[in-house]
Amino acid sequence: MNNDVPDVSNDEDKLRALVREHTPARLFLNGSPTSYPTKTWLELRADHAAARDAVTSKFDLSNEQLEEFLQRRNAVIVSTQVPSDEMYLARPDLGRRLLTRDAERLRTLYDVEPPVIQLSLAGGLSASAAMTAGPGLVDALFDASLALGWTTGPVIVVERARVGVLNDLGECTKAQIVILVIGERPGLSHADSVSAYLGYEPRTGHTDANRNLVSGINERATSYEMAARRILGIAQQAMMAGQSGWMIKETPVATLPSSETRFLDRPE
Amino acid sequence: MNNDVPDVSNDEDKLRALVREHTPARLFLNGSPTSYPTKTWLELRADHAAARDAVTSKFDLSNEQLEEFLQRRNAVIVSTQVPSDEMYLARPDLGRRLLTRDAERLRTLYDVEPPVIQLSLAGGLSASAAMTAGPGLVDALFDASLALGWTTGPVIVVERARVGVLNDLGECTKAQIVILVIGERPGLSHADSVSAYLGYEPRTGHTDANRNLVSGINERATSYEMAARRILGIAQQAMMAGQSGWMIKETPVATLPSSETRFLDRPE
Amino acid sequence: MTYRATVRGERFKFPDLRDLLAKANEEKSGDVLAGIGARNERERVGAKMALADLTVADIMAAPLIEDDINALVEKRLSASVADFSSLTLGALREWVLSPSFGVEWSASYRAAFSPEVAAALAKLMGNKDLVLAASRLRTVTKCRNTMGERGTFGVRIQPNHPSDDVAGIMLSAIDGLRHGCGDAMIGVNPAGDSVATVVQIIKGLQELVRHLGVPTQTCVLAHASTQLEAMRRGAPLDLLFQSVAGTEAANASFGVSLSMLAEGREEVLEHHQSRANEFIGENVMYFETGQGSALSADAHSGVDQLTLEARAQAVAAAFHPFLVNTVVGFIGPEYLANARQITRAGLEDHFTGKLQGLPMGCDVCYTNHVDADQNSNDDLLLLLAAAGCNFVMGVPASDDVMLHYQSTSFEDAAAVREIFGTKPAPEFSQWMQSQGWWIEGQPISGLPSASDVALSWGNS
Amino acid sequence: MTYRATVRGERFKFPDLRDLLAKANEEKSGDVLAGIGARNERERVGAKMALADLTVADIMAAPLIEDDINALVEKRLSASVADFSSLTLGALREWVLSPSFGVEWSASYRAAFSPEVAAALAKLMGNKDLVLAASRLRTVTKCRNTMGERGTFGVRIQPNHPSDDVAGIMLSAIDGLRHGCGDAMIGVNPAGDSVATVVQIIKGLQELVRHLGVPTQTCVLAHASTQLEAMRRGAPLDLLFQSVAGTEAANASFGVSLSMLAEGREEVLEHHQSRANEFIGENVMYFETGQGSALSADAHSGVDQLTLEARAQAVAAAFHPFLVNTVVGFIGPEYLANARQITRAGLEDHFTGKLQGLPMGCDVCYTNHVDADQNSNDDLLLLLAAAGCNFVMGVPASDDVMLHYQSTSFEDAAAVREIFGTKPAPEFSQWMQSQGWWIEGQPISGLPSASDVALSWGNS
Ligand code: B12
Ligand code: B12
Repeated sequence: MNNDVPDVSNDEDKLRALVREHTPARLFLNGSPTSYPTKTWLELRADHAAARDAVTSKFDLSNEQLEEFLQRRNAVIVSTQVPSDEMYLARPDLGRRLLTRDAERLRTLYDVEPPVIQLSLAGGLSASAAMTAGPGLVDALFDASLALGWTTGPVIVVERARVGVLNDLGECTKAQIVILVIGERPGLSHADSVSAYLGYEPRTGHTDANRNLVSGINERATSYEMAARRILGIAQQAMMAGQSGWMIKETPVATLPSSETRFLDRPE
Repeated sequence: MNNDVPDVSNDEDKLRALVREHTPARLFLNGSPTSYPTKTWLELRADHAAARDAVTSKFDLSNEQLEEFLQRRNAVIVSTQVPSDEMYLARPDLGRRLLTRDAERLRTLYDVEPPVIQLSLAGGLSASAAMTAGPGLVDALFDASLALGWTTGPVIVVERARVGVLNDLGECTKAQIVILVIGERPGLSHADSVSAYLGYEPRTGHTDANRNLVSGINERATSYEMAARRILGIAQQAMMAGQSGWMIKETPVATLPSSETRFLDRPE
Repeated sequence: MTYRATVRGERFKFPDLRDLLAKANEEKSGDVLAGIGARNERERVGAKMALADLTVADIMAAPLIEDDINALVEKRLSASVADFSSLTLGALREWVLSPSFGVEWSASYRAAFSPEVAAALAKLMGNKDLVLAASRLRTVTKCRNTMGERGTFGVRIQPNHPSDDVAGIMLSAIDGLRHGCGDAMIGVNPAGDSVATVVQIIKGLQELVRHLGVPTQTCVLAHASTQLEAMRRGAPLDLLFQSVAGTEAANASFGVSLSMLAEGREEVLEHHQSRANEFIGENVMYFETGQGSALSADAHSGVDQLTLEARAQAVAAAFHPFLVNTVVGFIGPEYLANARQITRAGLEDHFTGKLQGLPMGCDVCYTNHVDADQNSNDDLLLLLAAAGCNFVMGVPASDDVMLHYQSTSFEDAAAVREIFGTKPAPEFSQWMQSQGWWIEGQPISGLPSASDVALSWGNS
Repeated sequence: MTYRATVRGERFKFPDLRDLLAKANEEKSGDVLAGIGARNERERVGAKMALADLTVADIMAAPLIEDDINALVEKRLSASVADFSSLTLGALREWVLSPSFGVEWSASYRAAFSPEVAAALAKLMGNKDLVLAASRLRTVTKCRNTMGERGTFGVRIQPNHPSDDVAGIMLSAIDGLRHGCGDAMIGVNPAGDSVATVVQIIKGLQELVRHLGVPTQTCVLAHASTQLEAMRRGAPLDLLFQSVAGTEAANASFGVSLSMLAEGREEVLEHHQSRANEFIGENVMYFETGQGSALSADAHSGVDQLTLEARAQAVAAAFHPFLVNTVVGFIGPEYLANARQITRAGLEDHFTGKLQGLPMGCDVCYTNHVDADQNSNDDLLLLLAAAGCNFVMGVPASDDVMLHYQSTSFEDAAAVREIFGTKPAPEFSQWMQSQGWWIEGQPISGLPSASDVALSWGNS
């Protein structure tokens, strides 16, 4: 065993490269064993200040890029019952319910023929992430669905939504699969990831036990095409099983090979 | 020494009586040595809730008793530069300065003949204490000054004041001695004490080093007459010395004998 | 039944036990969100007063929620020698806070506290009382090593990775081991839920542990069903993990049931038979809990989140866990609004868990959307160390790059051990000694070489 | 000179050192009140970054305030072997946080830290770092007993009375002794300022101490000039107390000056000669400080309150004090707005004081007009115990019936000793043993009899 004992090393660069290649985690800090080096401590403080800002970023529909996307996708914009951005964090219960009049609107819109796949987008806990990664992922999901021959409704954008809003979306659209792309809570290292939550025929009363997801989607980590393939892979399994949820396990085929992982340096 | 060792006692009542006679402190709790009995713990929680309420009590000039007092004393009501009750705690600096127009008003009022003693009253950190104990103490100070042949101006009531406002009061009234009766911060056991702070010819630039005070004045602890005697005793010393402040020590003569101390049971 | 109290002349009424328990709880945004919290401090004190006068029997008389957790609790209590049902909670609190209680609890009363009573007692204690009472209670468990002895302080290495890169996970784990962390376990939350990924990570961890000869256990925190499937496909599973909540409905929303957990445990024990020489005990479960999860699943039945946390712990208690972890600030401000509420909740959870006989650890943590920071996190970490917490997390630089929140770091854990003079699990301490990585309990200065690091998990 | 920093692309500018130091401070309402605090977290981080890059020499180059405290500090520093003026604060921080620092500090660097540097270092540390660094530093002092040894935790009994009833004071003191408190001192804040009252209280305390043979020191916290006058009138003075602040002007507003303190100390030392057999050392001063006092006296000169606190400590350091006490939450929300700010300030004050070589204690406390409560007070108490604080207060049920605020109680202090396994001062521990009031460090259960209590201070 003793030949494996790490030694004081002259090849710090090699170690750093190894770390950088494989993980965004802050490793081998080389300070005192019980406190961070000053530089790391300051970085963590700066990153926390930035992450706090990301939480309060607004889901801005008039943002240029987003606007183009919304027009292109012919998006329908609805809202949950959360009355203001300020109350979003405090009222997850209201964030799971569509405004009655918006629910009605959707019902009317979807009265004729329910789509196989319904795509939706929400700011969630990081509006900036949803605005950055959302359009690309939704586009990729759209294209991939098309390629699989699945019909899709117009993209629904839900303001101030929580994951549980899937149920109302399912009730209103009657789609076989509803996918909600939503901003994940911002992390200290980056605040630009979305998750895609998915439900098979979501209905009132469904819980997280009836849902699946793919998390941590952002351009640094994976291509949107690959992410879309994984999500629709799960959708396919759900269709075959006639249900979604914990009993459905993502199949290895769709799993992102770890060699595709890439991490950029943190901005200084 | 060993015969003094306290023993497990059958005369708890005697001990409790001894404590009650001599101090409002919560002694000999008889719980575990490292935690309070449940009853005490609950009492402390209740008292804290009540003390928090006392802090936010308002100095209400339309309060019936206070109104009667203000009329009888022909009181002048002025305010410091603190713009609202809500900002009182956060801005002690403004609480030490009179509003310019109120300062002008006082200057005009006192232009003719400066009094020997100027009495003033403020809510301070416990408006309810100032409203309960303030009028009685000011009346006693008034009567005692009269008896000593000292002239007094009309009582000045200062809204949202700190002790440092003594300087502006001195500048405006030119009184030889300015006395400010002010609500002390509320305690856990009671929230009804005022202090009387006093300055000899207070002027801009004076600090606490130039002031004296008598603290802890309330009806349970002492009569207003006795408190007034102590305060005017200090005033007399200051007049003789031509200055007030730390170099003036209250003389034993005026000291309240401890036998006069009384404590009522805390309300349950 | 209506409960009443008078606080300095003001009268308060509490329509039922649920309401009384909720109003007696310290302020939590989750109870406010659920519409059951006290309206002001006076009402809170009133509720505490009324609660202190109830007897244990009063509390036990009517279950707050009729679900499968009750049956579990009753089974547990009936097996114990509990005889304090006629005590008021106020008197029981005094007993629990008396110096001799720890000893009596160890001998006879470990299984005597229902979750409702444990939670109610916490509501009658200050933070110091919660720390003091818990510091007298120790729960020792065994799997591949021994956790929880007095004088020890364990650390789970949490080497998470945003896309489950096994090499990235190994690098994080090695950095943790270098700091003397990892005695509680090396436990990875996988980003994905595929069985193949889980198999791959478990195998990777086992290779590392075997290669270095670390006397510790590994765990991959996918859904229990995924872990079991991985085990069936040949992954060497040490601990079976599952998040649990305080109501049957909330557990259902997590996709778990009591029977699933019981069967899972049996299956793991059987699997361990095939690796018999690796284990020194039969504590094979790892649970995570945390205030707010039931409400977040809309499955709280109007019961306050501290009581529900204690109920979640009662679920854990039924399966002889190796470790139980309250992930206290994990979800967000809708359940614990700020540092003060997180700190309080951490101390409460630790106390109620210990009182129910659990090997309690705590993920001392906060998210970026809550009003807290690393300073307040430091505070709770130190308070829990004083309270005798069994273990905490070791996350690289406290920054979980997958779960997106901040916990405690390798450096934090090492500092706590120095400040409190505590040590890793005995087997792990011995292993550290034998490695030469440490001199007098401190890692040797400087960095390991890249090739040595790569070698550590047999990847050269 | 202008200082600059860039945080994630955003640029910040700090016009001078005062501004930089203020902006680098953690959030305090007092700095906001003074108009010098950081406007947001990003600016605060920017200031910390710029500060970390300054050298110690940069800090020492231009004094922040030109007053008599500078001269005092320079004298102190010039006598030390300090040789780290070329280090950046970032590097100095790393040294101070390294495991070997405590030993080096004990040997050579106790008197090497200027208050500005000590405060600046605190601004570059998290709460855990403040606790860890301080826990490695011990300052031992002697008067009538020995305070500050590792493994000890002292308690001042604070038996205040709203109208200085000596019997009431004695009863409180006896209850404290019964809990093993009072080794740091029995120290009364008198309600009045008359010399006669002060004489009476000092004599009463001395009688109690002599009668029971307690190896401790007494103190009456009137203005220093009042205490000295009382001593001249025959009161047996053990410790001379004074509140001190961080600027000459603020001290003047307290009615004190450095020369007054120096002369007072000489006078007390002389007085002790006449009672030579009672003393084992020449630490005869007791100081209290606390963030915000200079600003409250409008004498802060635009300097932040942590730096000024460190300057107040530098004043104390010049007079070889027996004990120094930061009364951290005493004044009110205008200086420390809430529990989080009080907690942070308590840990900062303790660290900067220890680093400057002081026997630091802390009155862990809060007023009723601040957003804090006994739970947050418990937290800070436990954190400071972990940090190796020399002593805390013992106030009956934490409720000071004269000063109107809440501190820590006899029970709190006793609990801390149990949790941390610490003991009273050695002479005091021995005395406890010899008394039979305690069995194995716990007071005998039940209450003393009224007549025994009355006898204790010779009042039958
Ligand atoms: C917060 C969180 C939780 C919280 C959720 C409570 C809450 N109100 O948020 C708690 C602690 C309860 C939780 C539990 C679990 N979680 Co979780 N969780 C997260 C986390 C860290 C953030 C989620 C987020 O930001 N959501 C966005 C906001 C806008 O959503 P929201 O509406 O406010 O909250 C909902 C979602 O968070 C959702 N949710 C959270 N976790 C999970 C897991 C599954 C499988 C589903 C369907 C939904 C779900 O539940 C909330 C209420 O509806 C993610 C990691 C990440 N980077 O995203 C992991 C994550 C989503 N969880 C995960 C897992 C595995 C679980 C568990 C199954 C673990 C277990 N073995 O029991 C359980 C049970 C989940 C269930 N079926 O309900 C995995 C999912 C892996 C996958 N691809 O399937 C993730 C990616 C990370 C991980 N490995 O732990 N989780
Ligand atoms: C808070 C307080 C302080 C704070 C004041 C800072 C502040 N912003 O409040 C600090 C810690 C700095 C302080 C210091 C001292 N205090 Co003081 N303090 C108090 C306390 C607890 C509350 C005062 C209060 O509620 N004021 C009401 C509000 C509305 O006033 P404010 O404008 O907000 O604040 C001013 C007053 O508090 C004033 N003040 C506070 N203490 C003293 C003491 C003296 C002698 C004077 C003239 C003014 C003064 O200073 C503040 C700024 O102007 C009282 C006890 C009590 N029950 O009242 C003791 C008390 C007033 N202090 C007392 C003493 C002795 C002192 C010291 C002299 C102790 C010493 N040996 O150094 C010092 C120096 C005082 C000075 N000359 O400046 C005694 C006075 C005894 C007497 N009858 O003369 C009291 C009664 C209690 C005690 N024994 O400690 N104190």
